[in-house]
Amino acid sequence: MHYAIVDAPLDLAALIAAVRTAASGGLVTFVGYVRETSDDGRPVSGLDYEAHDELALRELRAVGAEASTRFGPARVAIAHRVGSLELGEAAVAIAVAAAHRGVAFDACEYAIDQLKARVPIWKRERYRDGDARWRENAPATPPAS
Amino acid sequence: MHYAIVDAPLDLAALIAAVRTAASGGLVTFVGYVRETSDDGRPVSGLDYEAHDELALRELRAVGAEASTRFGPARVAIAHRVGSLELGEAAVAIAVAAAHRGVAFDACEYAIDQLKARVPIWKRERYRDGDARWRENAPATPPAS
Amino acid sequence: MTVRIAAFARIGEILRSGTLELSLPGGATAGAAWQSLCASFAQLAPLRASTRLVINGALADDGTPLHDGDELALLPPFGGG
Amino acid sequence: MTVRIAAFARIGEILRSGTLELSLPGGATAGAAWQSLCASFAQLAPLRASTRLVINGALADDGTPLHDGDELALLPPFGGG
Repeated sequence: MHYAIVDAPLDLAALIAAVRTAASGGLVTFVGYVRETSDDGRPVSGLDYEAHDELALRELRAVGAEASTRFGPARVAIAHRVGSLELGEAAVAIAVAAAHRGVAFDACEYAIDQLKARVPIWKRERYRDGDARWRENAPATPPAS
Repeated sequence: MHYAIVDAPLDLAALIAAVRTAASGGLVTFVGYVRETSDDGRPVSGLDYEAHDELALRELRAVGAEASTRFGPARVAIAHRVGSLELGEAAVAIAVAAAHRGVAFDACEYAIDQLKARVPIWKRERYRDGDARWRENAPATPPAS
Repeated sequence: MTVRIAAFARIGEILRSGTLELSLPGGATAGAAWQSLCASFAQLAPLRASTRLVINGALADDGTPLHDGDELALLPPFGGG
Repeated sequence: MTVRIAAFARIGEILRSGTLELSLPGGATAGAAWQSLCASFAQLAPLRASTRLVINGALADDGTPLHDGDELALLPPFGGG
């Protein structure tokens, strides 16, 4: 399927095309965007992402492989952007196709949860007041079996 | 937001545009496609959908309104196609944007589950052998609170 | 009085039309309309338990009265999505 | 021997570079490399518990031996998505 760490705008349609087949009954996608307010309420001007490219791509593939079998057969594509992102730009995009929708929902949510916990990517939040901070995801919670 | 019963190809990008704002941190979409094999394993050539247009639109709006508040604030758009669909065409598309991804996943899955249970739309499965059957969804299960 | 029947999916196939006009005595209920249809279309009878009755867009039951010009929609189990 | 340090996010800021060369005695461990860096960059010390050590792409710990030419990556808590 399709896994990428890219420094250009993400293309959701390409991810969808990579996972759809004639057997796809349901498609679930997730896109995470840069939003105007941080979790702690500060006005945001953008995000900078960096990754350990080699490890991140390997871990993306591992997450995708798990998501594609854990809940039933599914096809999974994941792309994460790195570099400097402006408000409204997509930081991560995931597409999951499956014969049945429940599998696609579960696999897509698993993929983004695991990505945040396991994939070596870092995020620096830039604020409208000129300040900036590295933001860490919450520690991993074990996925439901 | 955006609710429609339409007899033309669905436009996922338009649904996404209808729900996204500068506050959207996560977007979840669901698309249901005509797949090549029925649940009971028969080769399918296409699906015909019909709806009670007025009731269906009203119920789509009700489902969307519930989904947009039940799990936290979310913006919801739903479109369902009617008429004769070929293999691979989209029958239903849902887009949900929220500040946080968990709300978007829950609201999107709620919307498709409730749509299937409550919205007066009917599906006739056409088979490659020339046969056809009206297919009914499983009875509604009460949504988790 | 005359009511308009709106029939969907397999019920439309049984009635051989998505819509038809049905003449009923004044004060007839939705249940009476159903019985009248069953007299003409015997295949309808076993479907009562699974069919929702809707009068002018509002959910009804067998005892709901009809009025001249009403639309009675017959909705078999849904299959959207 | 010389190992290449690959530092990310806040650790890269503390080291003032994403990569640097570090000279170590032969047979030094990943933990010894960390201590050597802490001697030059005191802000690093409190981050050990939250930092993953990765040698040539494989997860390591303080006791993992380094070899000349290895890459030791210092990964602070992740923030993807």
